[in-house]
Amino acid sequence: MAPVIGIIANPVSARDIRRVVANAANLQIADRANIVLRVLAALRACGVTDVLMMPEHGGIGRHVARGLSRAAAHGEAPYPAIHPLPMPVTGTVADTHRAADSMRRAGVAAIVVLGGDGTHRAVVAHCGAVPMAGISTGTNNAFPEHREPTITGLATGLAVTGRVPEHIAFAANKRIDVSLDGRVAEIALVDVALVTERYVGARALWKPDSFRELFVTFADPEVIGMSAIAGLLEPVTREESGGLMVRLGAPASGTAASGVTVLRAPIAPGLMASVGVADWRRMPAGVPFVPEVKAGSIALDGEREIAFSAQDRVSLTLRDDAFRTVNVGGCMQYAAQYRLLTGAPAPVTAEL
Amino acid sequence: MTDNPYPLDKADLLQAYRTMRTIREFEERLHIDFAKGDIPGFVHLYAGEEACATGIMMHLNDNDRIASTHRGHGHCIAKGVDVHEMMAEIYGRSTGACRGKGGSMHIADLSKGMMGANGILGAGAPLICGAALAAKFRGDGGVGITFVGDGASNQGTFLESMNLAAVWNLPVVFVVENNGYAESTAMEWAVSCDSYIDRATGFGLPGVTVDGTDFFAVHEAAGEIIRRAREGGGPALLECNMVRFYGHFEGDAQTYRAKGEVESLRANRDCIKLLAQRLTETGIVAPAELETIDREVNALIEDAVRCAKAAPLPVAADLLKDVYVAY
Amino acid sequence: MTTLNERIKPIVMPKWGLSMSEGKVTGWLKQPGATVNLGDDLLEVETDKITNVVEAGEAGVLRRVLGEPGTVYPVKALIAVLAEPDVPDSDIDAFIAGYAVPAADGGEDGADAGPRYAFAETAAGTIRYARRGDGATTVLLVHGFGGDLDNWLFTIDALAEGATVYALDLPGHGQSAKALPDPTLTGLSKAVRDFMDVVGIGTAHLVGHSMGGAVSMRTALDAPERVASLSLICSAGLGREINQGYIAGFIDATSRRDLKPVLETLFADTGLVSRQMADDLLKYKRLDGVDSALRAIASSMFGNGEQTVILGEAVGAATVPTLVVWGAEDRVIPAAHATALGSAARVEVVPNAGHMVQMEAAGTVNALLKDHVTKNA
Amino acid sequence: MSRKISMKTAINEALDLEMRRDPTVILMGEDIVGGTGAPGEDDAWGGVLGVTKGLFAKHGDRLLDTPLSESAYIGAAIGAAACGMRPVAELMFMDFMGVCFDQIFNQAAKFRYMFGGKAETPVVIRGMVGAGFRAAAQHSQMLTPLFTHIPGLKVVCPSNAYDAKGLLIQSIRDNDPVIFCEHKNLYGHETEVPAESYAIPFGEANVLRDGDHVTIVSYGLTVHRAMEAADALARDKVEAEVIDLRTLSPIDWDTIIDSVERTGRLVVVDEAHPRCNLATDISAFVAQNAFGALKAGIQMVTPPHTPVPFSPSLEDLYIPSAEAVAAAVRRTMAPSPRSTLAA
Repeated sequence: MAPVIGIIANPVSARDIRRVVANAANLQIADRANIVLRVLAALRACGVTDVLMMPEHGGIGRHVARGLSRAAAHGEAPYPAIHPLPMPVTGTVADTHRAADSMRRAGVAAIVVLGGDGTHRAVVAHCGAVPMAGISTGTNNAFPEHREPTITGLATGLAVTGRVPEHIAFAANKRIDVSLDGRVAEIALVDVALVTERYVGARALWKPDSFRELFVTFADPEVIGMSAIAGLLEPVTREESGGLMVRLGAPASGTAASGVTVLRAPIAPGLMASVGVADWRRMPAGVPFVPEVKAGSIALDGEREIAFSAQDRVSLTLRDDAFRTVNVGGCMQYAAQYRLLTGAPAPVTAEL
Repeated sequence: MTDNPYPLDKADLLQAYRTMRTIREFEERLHIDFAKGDIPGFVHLYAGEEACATGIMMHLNDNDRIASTHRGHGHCIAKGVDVHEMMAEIYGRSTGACRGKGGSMHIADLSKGMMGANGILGAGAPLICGAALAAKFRGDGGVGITFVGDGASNQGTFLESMNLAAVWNLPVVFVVENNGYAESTAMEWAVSCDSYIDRATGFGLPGVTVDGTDFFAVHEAAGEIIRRAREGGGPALLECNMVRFYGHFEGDAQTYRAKGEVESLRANRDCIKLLAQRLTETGIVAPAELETIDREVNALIEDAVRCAKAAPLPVAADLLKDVYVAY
Repeated sequence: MTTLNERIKPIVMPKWGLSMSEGKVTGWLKQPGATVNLGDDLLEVETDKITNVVEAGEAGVLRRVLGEPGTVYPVKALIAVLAEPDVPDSDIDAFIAGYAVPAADGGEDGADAGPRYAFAETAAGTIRYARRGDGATTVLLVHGFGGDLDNWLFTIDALAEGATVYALDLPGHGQSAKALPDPTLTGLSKAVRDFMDVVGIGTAHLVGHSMGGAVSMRTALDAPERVASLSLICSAGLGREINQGYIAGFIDATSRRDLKPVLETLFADTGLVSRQMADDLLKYKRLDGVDSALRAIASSMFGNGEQTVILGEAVGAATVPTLVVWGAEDRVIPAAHATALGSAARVEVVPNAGHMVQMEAAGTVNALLKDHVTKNA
Repeated sequence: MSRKISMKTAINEALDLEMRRDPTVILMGEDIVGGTGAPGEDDAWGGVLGVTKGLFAKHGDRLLDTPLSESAYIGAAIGAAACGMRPVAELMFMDFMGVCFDQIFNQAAKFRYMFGGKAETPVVIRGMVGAGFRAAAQHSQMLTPLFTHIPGLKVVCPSNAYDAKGLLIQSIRDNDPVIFCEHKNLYGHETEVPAESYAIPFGEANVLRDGDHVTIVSYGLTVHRAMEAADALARDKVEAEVIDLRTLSPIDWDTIIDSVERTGRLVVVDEAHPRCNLATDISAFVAQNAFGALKAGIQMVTPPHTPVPFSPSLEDLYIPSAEAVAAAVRRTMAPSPRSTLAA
């Protein structure tokens, strides 16, 4: 039997205020379902026969089921069998947490995630050592790479069936742990921003005046969001140890005398903002940092999640090797080099 | 002394709390009095959904128009309709907002920009397109907000109105108050494309989903959407995910809901409790200040009920009045 | 071709006013063989506007009656023949056989060929008017409150036989501009003079009916050099009394049912009020601006239930030759006002006629007007 | 200044004059400009039969073409009316009201009453009515009774160009919602119409012909059938009084009753489907209020209880004819059992 794959497709990502304040995209439910079908087709082509799927009420599962039944009516079997996880649906992030947890305990070989940075973060918080293959269907998407989902599915299939060596098939990733009063309360995959707004509100960040501090696991000038600020200052790769920390200030004070530089950065899709930058430096792994901001809210991967006051003790620690992802590029290069897709897939023993 | 972390000053925060409390108290009181048989007809209660009406309406002035639904008490109160007149209307009195001619489902006050609760689901959407068109012709920056439940969002009027608003680029905000139930039918079953945002996208409107039990989330998102509309950015859709504490109408046994659902919602997703918690934990507002508001609201509703009960009923001559302006 | 026998006088369907093309004989008041004197009532003719009596224009014996009661004939169709008793029947038969009905708006009558109405752009706005005849003397007909130039339906062609006759719609009336810069008597009089300036009338014999009489008096007082004579028919401005019920009723009526009884006040014979008369007035009254114009004029001239401008004494003192004609049964302005000018005017009170005496007793009034104009030419 | 113009031109003129007079008057409807967004001329159609042609050139953006979306734009017209505008919305064929009737009868008609007199909804909904255009069952109906049934609506149906202009101007100035029914077969009919603005008050029937023998009541196209019948009857010395209702709600009961009390006979001609139409309504009212004056049973002349057929041979049978009206009059003139008894 073949390895089992988990799929977590978030139906409610990419619905936030950035569609109004920054013309961000909306990926329709039918499109998300089509992505799942594309991934399923690629997985099946690699020999995956069974997939666990997070149930949801957003309609993705219903569209996918239509695709499956249509294929069955044709007498084709292009897809693996789908097994919805037996769990209640709340329509909140708790569903993702619970699904990732269940899939980990069920021993899936990898979890394919459809969502934005927030969805991926929720999976990482509960998937333990299970590698994740991310597909961007969210707003900000600094973490999941932009790629045709069929390829992500293919790479995942090749990786979990053991045809790509593990050291090539999977990559290690960094994360930042956010501790409140000494306890890890949240994590971030890309960035942690401290802003002065002390309410979560519509979650997204689009008012640079409130930005104060930024901590990133990697700084890539090609990505969107808060980490773009760091990426445009001093690039840090996903692979190297440690990240970057940036002190931000109001751009109005961006005069020569104040020592603040004004940076124009794409902080959300279509939204170029002037951000005042006071200074920045490398953030070494494993060292807790206490932010200077005493009260405000903590935004994780671009969304306000936690409001805190002067009474709360906040610290941030970057961790290398925090979780694993499928190295899609590496898998496909390997597949090409070794002509992995030239014959019929060899049957593989299930690991469940 | 703590500085205010919120986008509203303290007076506005207290006003938001007062509005939400007033809606809640109004509805809770109707729930009790209806069960006693004091109230004719039928009523649909907004309890649990207060953050939505309040968070949106705080961005509006009397020049902005709203078209409400059958579950309209909350919208009325948040838009500034007089609570005494509302209560008198629900009691069918001549002192009511509609002089006893409309009842719970038709409370309106055009002077406040409230174009009426509506007994026909989805009917408000075309009307608000007209209100927005009028505002556009006048050039007064007015916007129109139409509320629709998750059920009525399936009405052709609602869908046609999104198209018309987009074609005419009207300053309209379509608010879907998604409480999960169309009367007794689950939204998941009844809405084909599973997403209001996708429907809006289909008409070229941006759509935003917020947690409708979080006052600040609604307030912030609505603020941006309304500002966009005022600035000529065109129509948009706002979906507020919220919870209904009572049945579709009073007397609904709600056997279609899961056991413990309502109790759990009241414990964990009560928008007023959540707001009170935020306000007090940040030290902006002292618990005693909220208690004072609670008492005042309680007294207001008590007085509204007392006045309504004491008010005269419409008389025979009123039967024939106001069918036409002139006939 | 029959030679013209001057002793045979045809009675033809009359043309009353400018729009009449046919008329219905409703009944003969003289029987065949009867002797007819000048001015005798011959028959009744009904048009779409009004029913009226055709009077004998000449004397003789009614030798033939051709017009069948209940039948509609074109204007100028032969409906009877008048002749002395000694004219042979054969001549009369030959005359009838040879009579050709001219086309209703035939080219043989030059005056009929032109436009029915004309418009003048004056300081008082657009003024509609009609012009008939081309005699040396000029007559200007001024209608009353709520009226228009068609009030002179039976007058204008009769006077045009010996004069150039103008009839106008006062501002706020008929098809003239409805905006009234000045709704007072002075303002209306000024509009009349503006009109005279534009169409090039230096001096005219003014014939005014009702309020138009007051307008004419005002004009004679303000610009005596432009008024050769005054003819005042049931005129306002000669006494206080006026039927306020008529004025208010006329202004307020919006339906035929309301308006018809009001219009009946105008005639001694209420049967003369036709559906068309009421409909035409309603069409006029519905025009934008008419209601406010009428109300403004009424409040200026007939406020508080009585006439506010009395000009009798002033006109009496002036030297302008004046004729006063009244219908004895006038129910709008009492015929008693006819004597207001005392010996300064010739006064004729016509029996069996009401406020619209110029229509109800057209022959009599036309003869009086012609006489007055001719004498003072 | 008065001249002969068609009803179509008269309607266009009324809209033009009112738009000039009052900046809150706006027009909306499907193809009322015509060609919006299409690559050809801007003002291509001016309405499907050209009724609004030329108004776009004069009033520009105050004419709004709409998507084919009656419930949205009729509702929008009503909403705008409740917010201080005076929209005139064209429902191309009144038959299309099926898809937007809620906005008309549950919203516009009820606002004032339901809101305790605090709302005014001065909207006009214009549309074509009537058969005779070979337009078949869904584009030919005389649906006036559906509207007269609803309190809060005013219903107008002119029979000629003069009335059309004055009644439309009144409709626009009126502060209640007005359904303005234009008979498509009268668009080309010409009458004398003043160039100026004028308003014909509602609730005042027009007596087109006086007569003492029988009262014929009608509206719209069948008024002309009634007049033809009256002319034919006059040749037989039967003088019919012909009443053109002009407005169906309000309706001029006084004129009808006054006339019937004089003539003692009533024929009602209605192009609407025969059940619960204006004919039945008027007959019932007269029977209840002037029974003593009646010398004969009331006659109703209506189409049969069928949809409007397509084939000319059938449609011609469907529409009430002058002959049918004259025959109905003759039935009322026949000795009635009552007069036989009296004799």
